Amino acid sequence: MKTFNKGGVHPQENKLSNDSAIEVFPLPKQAVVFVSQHLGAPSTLVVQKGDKVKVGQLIAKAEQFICANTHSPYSGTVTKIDLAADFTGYKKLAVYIDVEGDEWMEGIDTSNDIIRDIKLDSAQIIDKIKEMGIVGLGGAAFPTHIKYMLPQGKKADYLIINAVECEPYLTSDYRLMKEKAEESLIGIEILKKTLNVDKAFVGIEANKPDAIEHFTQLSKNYKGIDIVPLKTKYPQGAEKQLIYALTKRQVPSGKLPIEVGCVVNNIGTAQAVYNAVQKNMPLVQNILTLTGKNVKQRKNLLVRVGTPLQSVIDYCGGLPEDTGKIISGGPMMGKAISDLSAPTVKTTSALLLMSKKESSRKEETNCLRCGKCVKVCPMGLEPIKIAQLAENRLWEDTEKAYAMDCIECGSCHFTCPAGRPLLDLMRVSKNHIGDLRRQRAQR
Amino acid sequence: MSIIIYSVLVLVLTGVISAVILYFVAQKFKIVEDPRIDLVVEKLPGANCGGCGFAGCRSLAEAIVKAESLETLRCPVGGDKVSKEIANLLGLEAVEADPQVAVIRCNGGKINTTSKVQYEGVQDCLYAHLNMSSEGGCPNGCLGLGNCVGVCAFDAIKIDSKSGLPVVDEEKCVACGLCVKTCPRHVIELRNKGIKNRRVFVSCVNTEKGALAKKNCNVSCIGCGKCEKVCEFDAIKIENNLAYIDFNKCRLCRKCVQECPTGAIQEVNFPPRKEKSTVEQTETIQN
Amino acid sequence: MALLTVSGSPHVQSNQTTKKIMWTVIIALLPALLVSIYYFGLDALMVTFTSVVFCVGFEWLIQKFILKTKTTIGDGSAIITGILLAFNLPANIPLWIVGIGALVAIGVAKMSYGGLGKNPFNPALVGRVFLFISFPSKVAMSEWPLPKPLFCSSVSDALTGPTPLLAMKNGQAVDLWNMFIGATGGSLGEVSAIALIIGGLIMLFRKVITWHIPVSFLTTAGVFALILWLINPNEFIHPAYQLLAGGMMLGAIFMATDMVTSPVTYKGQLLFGFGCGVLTIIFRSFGPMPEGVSFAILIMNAVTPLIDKAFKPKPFGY
Amino acid sequence: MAKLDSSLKNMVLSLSLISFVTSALLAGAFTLTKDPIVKAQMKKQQDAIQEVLPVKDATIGEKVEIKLDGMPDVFIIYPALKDGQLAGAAIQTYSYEGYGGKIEVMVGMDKDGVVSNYTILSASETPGLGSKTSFWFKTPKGNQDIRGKNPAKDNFNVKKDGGDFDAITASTISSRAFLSSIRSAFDAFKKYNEQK
Amino acid sequence: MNKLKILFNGILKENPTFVLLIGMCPTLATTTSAINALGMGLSTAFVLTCSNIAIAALKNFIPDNVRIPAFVIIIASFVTLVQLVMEAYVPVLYASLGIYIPLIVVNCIILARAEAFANKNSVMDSMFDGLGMGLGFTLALTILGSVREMLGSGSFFNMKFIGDNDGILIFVLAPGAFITLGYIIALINRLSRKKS
Repeated sequence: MKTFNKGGVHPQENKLSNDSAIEVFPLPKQAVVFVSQHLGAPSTLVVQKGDKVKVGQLIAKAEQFICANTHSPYSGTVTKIDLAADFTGYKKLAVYIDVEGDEWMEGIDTSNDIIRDIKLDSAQIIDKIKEMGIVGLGGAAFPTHIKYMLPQGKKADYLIINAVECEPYLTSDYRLMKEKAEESLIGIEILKKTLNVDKAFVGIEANKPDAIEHFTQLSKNYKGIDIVPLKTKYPQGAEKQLIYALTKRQVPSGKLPIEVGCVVNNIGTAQAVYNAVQKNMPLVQNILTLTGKNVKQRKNLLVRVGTPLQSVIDYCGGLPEDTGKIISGGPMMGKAISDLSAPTVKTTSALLLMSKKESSRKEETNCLRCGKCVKVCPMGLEPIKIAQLAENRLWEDTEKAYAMDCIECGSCHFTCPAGRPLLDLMRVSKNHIGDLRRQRAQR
Repeated sequence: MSIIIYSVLVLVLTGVISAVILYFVAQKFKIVEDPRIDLVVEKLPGANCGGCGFAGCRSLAEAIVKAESLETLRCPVGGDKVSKEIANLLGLEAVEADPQVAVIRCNGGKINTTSKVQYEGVQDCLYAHLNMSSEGGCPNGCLGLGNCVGVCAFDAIKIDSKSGLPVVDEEKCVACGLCVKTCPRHVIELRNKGIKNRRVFVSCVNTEKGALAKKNCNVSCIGCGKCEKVCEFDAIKIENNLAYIDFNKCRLCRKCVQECPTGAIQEVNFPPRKEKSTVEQTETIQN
Repeated sequence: MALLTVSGSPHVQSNQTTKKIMWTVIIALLPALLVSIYYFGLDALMVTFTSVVFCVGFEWLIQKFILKTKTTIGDGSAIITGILLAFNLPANIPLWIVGIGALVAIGVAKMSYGGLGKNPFNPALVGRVFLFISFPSKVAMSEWPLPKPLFCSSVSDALTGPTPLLAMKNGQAVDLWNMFIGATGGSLGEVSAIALIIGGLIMLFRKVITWHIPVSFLTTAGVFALILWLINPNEFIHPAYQLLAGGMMLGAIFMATDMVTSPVTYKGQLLFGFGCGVLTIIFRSFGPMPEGVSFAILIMNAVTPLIDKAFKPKPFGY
Repeated sequence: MAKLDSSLKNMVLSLSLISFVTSALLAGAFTLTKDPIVKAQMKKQQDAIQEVLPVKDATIGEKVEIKLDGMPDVFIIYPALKDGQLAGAAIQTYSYEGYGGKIEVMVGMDKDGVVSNYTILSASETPGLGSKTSFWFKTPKGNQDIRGKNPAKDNFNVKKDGGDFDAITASTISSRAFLSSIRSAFDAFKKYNEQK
Repeated sequence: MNKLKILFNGILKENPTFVLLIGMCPTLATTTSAINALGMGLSTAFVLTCSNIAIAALKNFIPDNVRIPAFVIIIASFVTLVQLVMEAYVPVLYASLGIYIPLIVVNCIILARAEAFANKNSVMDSMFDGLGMGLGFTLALTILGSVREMLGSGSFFNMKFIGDNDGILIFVLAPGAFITLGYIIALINRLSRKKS
């Protein structure tokens, strides 16, 4: 079975919500929609206080290159345009909407019919993706259309679809593959057409055999889509590792996948592209897994963007007593939430409620030099060394030790028997190196 | 006797030969370095703290020797005294500046805020800053994890265990500005030491709207503007819901301190007030 | 409800801890300890007990009163050092010497460098070599207690005789089977190859060590000894005896595999084992002393940072 | 006075003057201490000889240098004459087999070769181990004492090599070297007797 | 007052062995016993004081470019003087210090003080500096030697105090020198840090 070449760990899978089918989450009364929900330059607001909006109506426009549109996920009245706290507690510009009914913009096909015909050509598709505000749903929220506007002289050989879902607990992609496989495949077909490639690989981790089977069955109708089962190993779904596992190509340090002729997208993104291109539907909702060992009802929900996190949790039976940490995303790479009043955003794919016991860190002891972190690092770095340098604030040396190549998968921190905060230190050094580079650029 | 003659001869000859060789070698490989660099280095404090913006004292000295005016080249540690000495040495004009000291513009800490979340992980302000607003919810205030302490070469900053906030030792602080640069939240500011070391400043950097700021912290500046109105010297400006006192204009009248409804304005090194006003002030803080 | 915790990812960690690793090693050391008690009687237990008590005690005292840090004696690393130090000493050694050895092992070789994980040399080996150099008449490599029936005698009437290695150097015959099960003279823990191998398997199974160092150490030593033996069977010892005699097994399985003082990468570990093997046989065959395992491992400990530097992994994408 | 410039004249002058003065001084000192040094060395030699000789109040005869086949250096024999008769000798002997290289021993024998005493003249053996040779082989304990033993009859080797004497614990090599030097001394003494 | 300060500077604050860490070769090699250490320390102190005086007196006469050869000649002369005198009048100490006496020439304490102090200061100051540094060196060496002798041989200035016992041999050997020096320096650093 294919896999990447270096390191990797195998945390407990805990795919507890595998069997709950996708449920549609009821509309909240009031919603808070952040104006910018992507990586890059902020979007420009186009609605005003008091405006009536419909579902799918543009509320913020992308006016710069790396930027994405934001649409209203609700119909109702804009009551306020103000700062609102995101889940880290920092304030960002947001539109407050009082929800009234569920009236969609004209031209958006909300039916469940599957449209197989791809009418648009490559350039039109890119425009459509841009217009519908699609961003990468793998977590980074990078505007998708940028990936498909290939730089001069570069040609893509393969489209790679990341359906690995290597993070423990998460099941949203799995449910998507089970329930919306056809749509996703058409989405892949669309992306293939956009890139003008013959081959698309869909990497799925081997711990989802039924998804693999289901997909393989369906993909027979589509030429050039290969479903590749991958070894269950974290971080199989990391971009560079996935490309290596599927094509044996190594993305050079500091370069994008297109350097080796690959474009990578998440399976969720493919489905969103299908919705955008075939059904004219902007990215206003996504599948969110609410899970955790002590959660009463673990669910996979279809949630509109801008739903308060608290209401999602309440819907599933409320916070368990001993919750110590709430994570947006998976336990390996997700971010801890400090403010539950915050709303969901386009990339909120999971809410993981962990008990105090499960989530609290091990007691830190001295480094034993056991070398486990070096052995599990999928990027072939020496976390132990970088961490030592970072503790001594030797940022230039951490740069020489390739700290910038860290993909922050957390394998080192996961495996360390001494409980050293290796990834924390790694991130600190990456930030300081960033400062250094900025200073150098100024000179 | 012969032994004396021999030894004298051998040694003297060796001496003469080596002297001749040395002379020619020295002539050939003479290195010319501006001797003034060493003189300037001697004047500098030699802490190599980097507060001047150069890698160390010697780099600054090299720059000073080359420079034509001392305008931008100043050792913050040595202050005016060193500046004058160097100026005399090189025949340049000394640039005077008032002595400064680092102040912590945050009074939240553990006492005046209530924790809403708990931070776990590397004790590094920058890292905590990336992960959350703060334990108390203020997105601008001090995180109290002590990056400034780690960076201070003069041992002048300590984290107070009770309040969880850094405290500057005025005696030790030389205003090199490293802590100012390192603080991810820009909480620390260099201010003029002031007459008799007396200072009045707004001890808050929160730019949220008044109600929000007040919700998280008892002593935040709420941008109400009362201080701005009461100030006779036009020293106070409100910007982004935050008052700032210009230390060049402030005359230390302390009217603003009394006026501030939250107690965000700090006065340092003043003699205690008369009985009545102290009571008033504590009352306002309690409110 | 308690406060929510905020921290950077990852939010889960493996269940392996320093403590678990250390206690696994202690369990792995037990078979050899039992064998030594069987053959050397209560003296063996007494030496081991003294060594452990002194090691743990010194660590506690140093952390409490000199370094003034949190005491970490609970992690078991001092206990391991104590057992390993005892394993390297003869059963009839005066107990005060064991105390000095423990002080050197913990105080000089471990705590001086900052405690667990920071010591460049294996503390137990440093303690042993220190004693060996300091008290040559008492910890010498020539006369060691011979095995005797269980629980029968005290220190005073202990029988002494040459260890297998010395006997072989002097051309006397030794029994291979006795060496395998441990019925020979020698220091406490080194006599029984089978008990040590069992301990090694326990550690291997619990993933505390990997096979790289022991296998490359023993293979290298075996092959090198074989070459020498083929060149001159009269002067050099048969490789089978080389592998079973002296501290070879103890060194390869418990000493060289010490995480702290061995290289980090697999390739580095292979080279480390190779170096240990070659040096051991060189010291044994050409050196003035019959044994060389401790010195070989200590020298390779010193080289470890260099090996780590030479064998650092190649980053992905370069 | 200001410091002199580094001109050629100054440099040569100053260096040669300093050389001149110091060398003159040293040469003077050397002449003055020459005799005491020789005396001190002589005294050391004499003391060693007197210490090891088998008979007291003997006159020391003319020293004789003996060369043995296969041995690099000469052995020096100081015959002890009592009433004009050879009563024994002090033999300055050596061995290169020591742990730290050469060891030099002064050993006393009576005319038959019975060892009376010895002293180590120079050795660089390990302190505390090999350096124990200076007293080990004259301590009456176990099979250590070589005094009264005769290399003609007794086997001057360590037990480990099948000899009669206990080696110093943990320094077999130094013991071997020492005993070998005594054997050589006996050979040299034998040759001296034959030559006579 | 000033002179006293210079004197104590060398003994305590800038002790050459424990603080400046110069002159390590004799420090490690000759401190196997307290008496050897004392002898070495005093000889060094003598040479240091004399050379400091001489160099301070001659400093204006020596051009900069030949100062090192000149210093070395002066230092070497004093060392040779010490060597000759020692060999003549204290042959026992000479024998045990052996090759280390000539090594005083390249002991960097002496050249360092000549270069750093005597070359810039008056004769009197230089004398006190030399004396202070020399005494500091002697003190350090004696401490080191005493500790090593006590631990290694169980004696103090050759007076045995634990009877027949061997002592911890490693302290007489080279590694013991490093270990002892390391821990003494650690101790001194700790004490001085506590003071400040």
